[in-house]
Amino acid sequence: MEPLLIELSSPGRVGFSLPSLDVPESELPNDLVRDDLTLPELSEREVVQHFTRLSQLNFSVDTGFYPLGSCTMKYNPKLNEDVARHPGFAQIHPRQDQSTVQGALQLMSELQEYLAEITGLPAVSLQPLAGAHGELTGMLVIRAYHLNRGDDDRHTVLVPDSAHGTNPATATMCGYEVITVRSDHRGNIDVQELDRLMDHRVAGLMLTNPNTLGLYEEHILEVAEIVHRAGGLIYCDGANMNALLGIARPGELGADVLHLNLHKTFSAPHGGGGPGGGGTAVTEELRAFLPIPVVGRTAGGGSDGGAEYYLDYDRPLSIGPVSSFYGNFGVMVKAYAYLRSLGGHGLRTVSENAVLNANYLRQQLTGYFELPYDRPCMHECVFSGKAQARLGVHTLDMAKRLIDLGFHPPTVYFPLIVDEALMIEPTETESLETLDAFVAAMRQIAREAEDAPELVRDSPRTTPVGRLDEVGAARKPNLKWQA
Amino acid sequence: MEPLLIELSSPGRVGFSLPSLDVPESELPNDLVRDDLTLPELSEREVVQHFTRLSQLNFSVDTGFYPLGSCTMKYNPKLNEDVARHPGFAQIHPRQDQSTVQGALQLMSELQEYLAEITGLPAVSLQPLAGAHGELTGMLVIRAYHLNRGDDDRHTVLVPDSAHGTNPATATMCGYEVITVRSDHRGNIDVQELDRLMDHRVAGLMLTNPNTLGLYEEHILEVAEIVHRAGGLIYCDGANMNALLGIARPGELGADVLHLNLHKTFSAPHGGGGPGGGGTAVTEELRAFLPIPVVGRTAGGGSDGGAEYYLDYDRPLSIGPVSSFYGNFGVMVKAYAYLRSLGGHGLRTVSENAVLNANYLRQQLTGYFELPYDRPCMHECVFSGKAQARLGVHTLDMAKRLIDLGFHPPTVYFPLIVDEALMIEPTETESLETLDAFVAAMRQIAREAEDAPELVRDSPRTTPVGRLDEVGAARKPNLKWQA
Amino acid sequence: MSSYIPNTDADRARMLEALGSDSVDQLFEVIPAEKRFPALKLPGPLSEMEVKTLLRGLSEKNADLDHHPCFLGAGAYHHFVPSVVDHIIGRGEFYTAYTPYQAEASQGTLISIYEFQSMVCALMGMDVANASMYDGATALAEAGLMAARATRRYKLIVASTLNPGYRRVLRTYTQGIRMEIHDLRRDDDGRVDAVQAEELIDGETAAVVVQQPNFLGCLEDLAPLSELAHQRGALLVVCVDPISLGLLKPPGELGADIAVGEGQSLGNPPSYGGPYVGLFACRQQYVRQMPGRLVGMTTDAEGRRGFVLTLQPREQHIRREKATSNICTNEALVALAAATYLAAMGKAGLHQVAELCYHKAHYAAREIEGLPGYERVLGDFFKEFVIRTPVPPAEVNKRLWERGIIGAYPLAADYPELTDCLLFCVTEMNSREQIDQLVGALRGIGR
Amino acid sequence: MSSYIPNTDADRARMLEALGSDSVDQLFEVIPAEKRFPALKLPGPLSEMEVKTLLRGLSEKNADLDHHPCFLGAGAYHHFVPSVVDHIIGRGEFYTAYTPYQAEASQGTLISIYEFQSMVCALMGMDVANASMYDGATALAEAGLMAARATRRYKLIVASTLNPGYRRVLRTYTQGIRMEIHDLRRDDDGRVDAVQAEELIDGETAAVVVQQPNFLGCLEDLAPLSELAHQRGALLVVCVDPISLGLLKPPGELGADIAVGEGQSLGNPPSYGGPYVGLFACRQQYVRQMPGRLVGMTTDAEGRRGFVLTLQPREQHIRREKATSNICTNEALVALAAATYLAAMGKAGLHQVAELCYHKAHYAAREIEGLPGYERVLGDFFKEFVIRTPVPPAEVNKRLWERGIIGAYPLAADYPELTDCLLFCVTEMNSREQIDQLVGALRGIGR
Ligand SMILES: Cc1ncc(COP(=O)(O)O)c(C=O)c1O
Ligand SMILES: Cc1ncc(COP(=O)(O)O)c(C=O)c1O
Repeated sequence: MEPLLIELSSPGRVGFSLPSLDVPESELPNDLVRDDLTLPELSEREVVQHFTRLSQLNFSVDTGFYPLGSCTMKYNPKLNEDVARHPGFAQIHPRQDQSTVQGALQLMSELQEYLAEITGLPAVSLQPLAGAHGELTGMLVIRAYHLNRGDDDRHTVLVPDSAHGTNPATATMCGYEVITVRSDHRGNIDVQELDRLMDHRVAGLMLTNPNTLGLYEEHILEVAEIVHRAGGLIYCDGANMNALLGIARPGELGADVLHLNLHKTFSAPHGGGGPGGGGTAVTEELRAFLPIPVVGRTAGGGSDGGAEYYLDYDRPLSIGPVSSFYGNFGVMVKAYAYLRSLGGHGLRTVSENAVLNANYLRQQLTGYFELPYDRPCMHECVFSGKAQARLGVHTLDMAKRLIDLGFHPPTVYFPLIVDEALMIEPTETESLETLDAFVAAMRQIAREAEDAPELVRDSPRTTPVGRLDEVGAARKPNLKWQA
Repeated sequence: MEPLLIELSSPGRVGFSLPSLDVPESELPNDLVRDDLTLPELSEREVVQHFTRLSQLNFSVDTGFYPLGSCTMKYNPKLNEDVARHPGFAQIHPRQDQSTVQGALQLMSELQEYLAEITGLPAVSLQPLAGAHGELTGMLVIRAYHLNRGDDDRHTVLVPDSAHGTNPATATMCGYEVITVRSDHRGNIDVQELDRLMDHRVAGLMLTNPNTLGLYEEHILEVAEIVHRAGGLIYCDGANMNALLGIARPGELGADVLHLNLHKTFSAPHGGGGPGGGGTAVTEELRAFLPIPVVGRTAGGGSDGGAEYYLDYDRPLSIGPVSSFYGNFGVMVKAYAYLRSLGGHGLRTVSENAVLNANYLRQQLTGYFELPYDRPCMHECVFSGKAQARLGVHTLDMAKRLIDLGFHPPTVYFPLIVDEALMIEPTETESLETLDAFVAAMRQIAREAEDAPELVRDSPRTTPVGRLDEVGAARKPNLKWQA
Repeated sequence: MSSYIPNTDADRARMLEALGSDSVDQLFEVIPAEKRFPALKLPGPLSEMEVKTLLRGLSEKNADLDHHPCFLGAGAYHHFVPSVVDHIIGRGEFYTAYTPYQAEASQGTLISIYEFQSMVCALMGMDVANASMYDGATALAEAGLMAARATRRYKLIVASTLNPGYRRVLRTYTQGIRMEIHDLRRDDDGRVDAVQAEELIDGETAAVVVQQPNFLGCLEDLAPLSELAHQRGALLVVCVDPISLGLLKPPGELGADIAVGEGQSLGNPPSYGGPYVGLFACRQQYVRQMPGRLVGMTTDAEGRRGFVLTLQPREQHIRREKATSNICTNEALVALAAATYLAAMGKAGLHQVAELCYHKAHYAAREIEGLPGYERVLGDFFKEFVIRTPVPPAEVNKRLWERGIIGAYPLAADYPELTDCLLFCVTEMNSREQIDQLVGALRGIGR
Repeated sequence: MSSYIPNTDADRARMLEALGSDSVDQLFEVIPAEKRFPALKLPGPLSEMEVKTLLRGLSEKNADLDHHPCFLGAGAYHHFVPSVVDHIIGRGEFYTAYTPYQAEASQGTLISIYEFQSMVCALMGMDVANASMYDGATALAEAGLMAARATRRYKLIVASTLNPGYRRVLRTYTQGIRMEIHDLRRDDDGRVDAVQAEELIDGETAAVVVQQPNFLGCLEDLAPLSELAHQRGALLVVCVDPISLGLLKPPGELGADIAVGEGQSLGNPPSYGGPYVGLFACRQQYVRQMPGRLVGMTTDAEGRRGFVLTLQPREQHIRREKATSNICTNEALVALAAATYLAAMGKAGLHQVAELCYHKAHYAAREIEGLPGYERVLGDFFKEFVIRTPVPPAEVNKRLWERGIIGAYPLAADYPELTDCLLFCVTEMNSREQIDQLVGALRGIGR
């Protein structure tokens, strides 16, 4: 495999070319000057070769099917990449006078509006930098809301056992105690238990809809009713919005706060793990608490020659800013381009196709793998590898076998409430042929689990490295090179 | 391996998004409208996946060492790619009024000057689109020169037996009969034979310096003298200019005409086989014959507000245009950026390092492979695989074995005067470590040729396909898919 | 040392030591001292940042089509290029490789060329297409040479409605060899004169060379020409606009033996005239006479499908002075752009582009003809049309430019009888708003 | 159907048939009819070409730094980005992958993160660095939280010379939990007040939080603070400008236990505030308290080296409400840009950038102080410095903008005592010509 940069480094090599100093030198603060800086030394050619080779070691959406559940690994339109790199977007400074960045502010303002329209929640902050950051923002908004009403006795938050890990982690960061709510036999939140747990000490419920089982919460209106009745609010984790675009508005289903994942639903690429965008939408009631600044628009529309769009900091009830500036602007540009490309009807076809694709996989794999909750799914479906596990072939083994068959594995071992979970999200950008090829591979693996379990357990074989010693890695962590 | 587009196609898929018609329809010329168009039908995602996967099947400079002799596979700076894509360069129409493209014309004018300075030949046409196209241009210029002097009895052209195939092919296209001149035992053109062949019926000599053996023509001044004395001209194939930048000017060594390969020497990438740039430089005497248009500059420097740079068509002795417009402008931008990055001294270091790298390889591999002409080389060195061939391992086998060892093979079986030729051009952009790794691989193969000839003969094994049936391919050509 | 050169002084010292040399200069002693190491008078080196700024500055001295409506065509076209194209040709594995001599290490390039050949054939209705020629003009010239080879005749009858630049390049290419070239005039409708064709095409004729739609935008009637040519043993060479083939009958259906064209429109920006790509296709029987590279499908020892350069004995590196052409490096990356474009647009997309061009051009033509003083001359057309203007064409363009519009192509230099005419081109890139803006401006100018 | 959705009506029909459904709508029957299928009031769909034009238009409404000299810093910087960076992060295999959960299929991302971690450590002189935080502000906030976890103390002493935005984000992050935050004022030189530090830092203090160079550009003296903090069992958290570390002593050498910083300067454009990347490093002993992802080196069964996500039990997906942070998606691609940048610049390059900034900023400062009416306030600095202006800062900026110059950052809102001051930033992107232009303009404005 490709060596590390430091192994490729050779003293005196340079990969940069900088202008020479064109001003007189000044005296350096010698007591503060460092002695040494052990960065690698390589020519430009070597840098490019290294990272190009590294890139080829990756599976990616551009090179194949990547049905990683909960992550919405849809195809990222190349158009978006191009427009986001325009110097008028990339080369503007966040502290420029607002009159000189009206195009950027207009884009943000319109994006706020579009997301409000899609979610049915009228007030939007684009500042959160990823989904979990949106959760933090939203839960702090909920907290501020209660406190502002003088309701300072709410110290707990309810979180379903199927929730994504960021939900309870977020609640903790906001100072809440987490109470876990069970799911029922249909994969819904257990309404009776919810009813029992909900009281005036509960700030709210963190709900995911469709939930992490890929299932629509059948009692969502009732759930919202129960929570609201007790004075709580509904935080809706919108990571799964790819199922609901133009299908239903969370704001009309009882959500008070919802974060979106611009890097999932709105096609901004995942970047190997970010950057994301966690735009957060709230009800009118909660608007005042959103982070500062939000983008505003002057009523007069700047017709007097003044700036039309502006950054609104004058929000005394705001929870404060949650990041350095105004959010991941570059990601917003991509989401904006995507929304303008599709329009309202186009968005609905996105969700329709995402859901149809997932149901097709669900149907085609039923009988080969256990389906813990046997009902139509939304944009993803969750199987259990329990049957195979009984044969000694675990979900992890099957995931690795899929790699050998040319597919990125689904999300595995999540949600936690499904044993040996396999969480498959095809997205709308995959063709029927791809789904069929994936189905064939999965069925083959199910067969192999019976006939040739070793084959599955010993995979992957086609990758530059085999299964890695994770225990060893954690026991004696080697987290950087020794220069 | 990746299927073909047509195999991925499915009726009704679309990968495009076009604006709807915003004007009234007009009647179509129905008798001229085609019935069917069998292009593939794919979504954007599928198109991207297909070509991305294809790309990964290639060896390339960005992913490894590519010592393909005579081709100067140097690293192509990314800067050049970026600047060439600027809308002010890419989005200008060749028929725009010249006053609206002064930046483009200035770039071309300056590039002409720089190339003149480098070659020592003052008049430059950037119009030729590749090396061979420059040869055609240059040989037609030579022809026009003779004819213009009333010297219409010159029907032959001398071409050394070591010459690249484009040389004799070009001479034929210009209506000349080709007479081959032998090389001597030091790899130089045989001066005595030249002297014998040269007379008033010879239009000129097509010489390559350094020649395709990677050797400097030791008698070049004498050769030029012989040719010129008999009224002939020297066409110099400048494909190997990477050896001579700031080292020597062909124009001072007797060349009357020289083409450059912008895609080799001047770092424009090779594009999988083009586009190239074959800028051609000639003596003052031949200037009048260059293709129209060339880029001119007004004496007044446009100071009167008029355009400074212009396309000069008013050249009655010109051979005429050789291509649709003014040459591969995009390639010129890259060459220009490269020249401005390096400057004159930088160019010299390019050639110094290219030549040093080649000599190092020559020295390190001597003893392992036969060196037919044992003297210091210039930017490349040519070995013979004869010794290995005697063991039943041919140069082709060794080339394929190199693929398995991670290297693109050198040029093989060229020049024709070397049996089992291996023509190795490292370029200046490769590091000593890379050269050493390549040396190790070559030595290993030399060893294997003795110890494990099968291993070499059965390679490559690591590629998506093994050696292909070329005979079958030529016997029953399948040159397109059956839709 | 430059960031492009990895080796350091220490590296060089090690290498020199291995060579037993004292200095790099020694390697060049073979060059006479007085010719050695000329001091190049070039501008000094610049850092990356400075080069970027310098080139941005130069590029911004040009008026680009992103910012100006443009009605120029005449051999280079402003068509839409989907974003995917640049992303694909921007893959280092494609653009930093070279001609796929080593098939096993080059299947990516080989397959993409095979697909390019296949799609060019589909587009043109021809049997075989090569891996690319330099551009439209040189493809046309090579077609003339090939027709002569195939027929062993040395006379070409060339329509005066063929791109005048291409006609000139054909003359350049053939100036050293035996080749008679006769111009075939046009009729009043702007199409090849059938009567003169009948006179000129004879038993010595290697080929009749025409363009469809022709340089003046008009749609030729190829059937009679094809019949005539074939009757007399000549080939029919047709030069096409590939975009028009989204809508129009392909040359293969119209009797062409060789079809060529400029492929720039297929996914490539106008780029001030290059890099472009020559499309070149012909009937099966002439395949061994073709210039340029060909990729074919074959198998390896295990029966796996693979692709190779094939029929190489036509080429210069094998046949040298007997090769069908001297071409070596071609326009592979531009061909890849075209292949990507055709894959992305597909059947429906190319059709839609062609229709958009057709309808928009006709709308524009009607609107302009409706203006006082302007007259459309010549016959049916595709996306380009000729307008006689009430003030001199140069003046029209100047005044359009005052409004930020890049005007049309003045025909005076190439067609003296059309001195007061402009050749307009309208594509899918011209919104109705732009067209209306043009029409409004022309109205003002005509007053 | 959209070009982004491959399936056709026929495909959908086949799938519905397999499902035994009549229509796609049926799949959504679980949603109450009255909530189902809201008509979204969004602008209609646009073609690719139209979106391109629309976004070009919006972008061109902004004044960009390619075309305007700029002297703004204050947390976002205009540094040179070598071309290679964008080429690497533009590789589909990198930017269309996600978090490398499946190590065998993600070695490219994993190795690049390991290298990023290694280079951040080298830069900062720290033992371990994570795979990235969202940005500088959130990295700082997480450092505050981590300090509390590590010390089980809940008081932070925060320098008023720390970026005011970061201080606000720290307050936002800690508003729901037990955390006391005390401001530590500055002295007249613009550095942390040593006397007050002595008073505030006590046995309850989790950490002292400072910035180097600080928000006002000044170079703090960290040695006494470090000593003080460590004496009292508190951690030292230092927020750095990574570019300055090309020249200046790393926080690890100055006693930092946790070092954070904004990584935007390392190969990323200012991009109107994001995406940026938070750098986060600490001493070895605190590694299990770290937030965010970590990549470690290990081996496979055959002993081959490989890389994996490690120490995951700190993270939300394993530990849920007990995780060290809720962070999941981070800024991987921006970190990759930083890694590419650091690899390309290397040891010498980063040093040179830092020196260029230093000398240019000092040149500019000297020139400006020399102007009548302008005064430089506060002490030694790196690339940012504070100038008291003779006319109100907003007016200065307005008049600079009239000359096309993007001015400096007004300090009034954050530092009322510096109401008449501007924070200037000068980097390697500012040529002497630009600086002289600025100085000339300021002279005119001061008159
Ligand atoms: C259901 C769910 N919620 C929240 C998140 C957190 O989003 P992010 O990773 O953008 O912080 C994720 C992402 O993995 C998710 O799948
Ligand atoms: C020595 C030599 N001459 C001429 C050529 C022809 O150049 P091009 O391929 O650009 O037409 C080549 C290229 O392969 C060459 O190596």
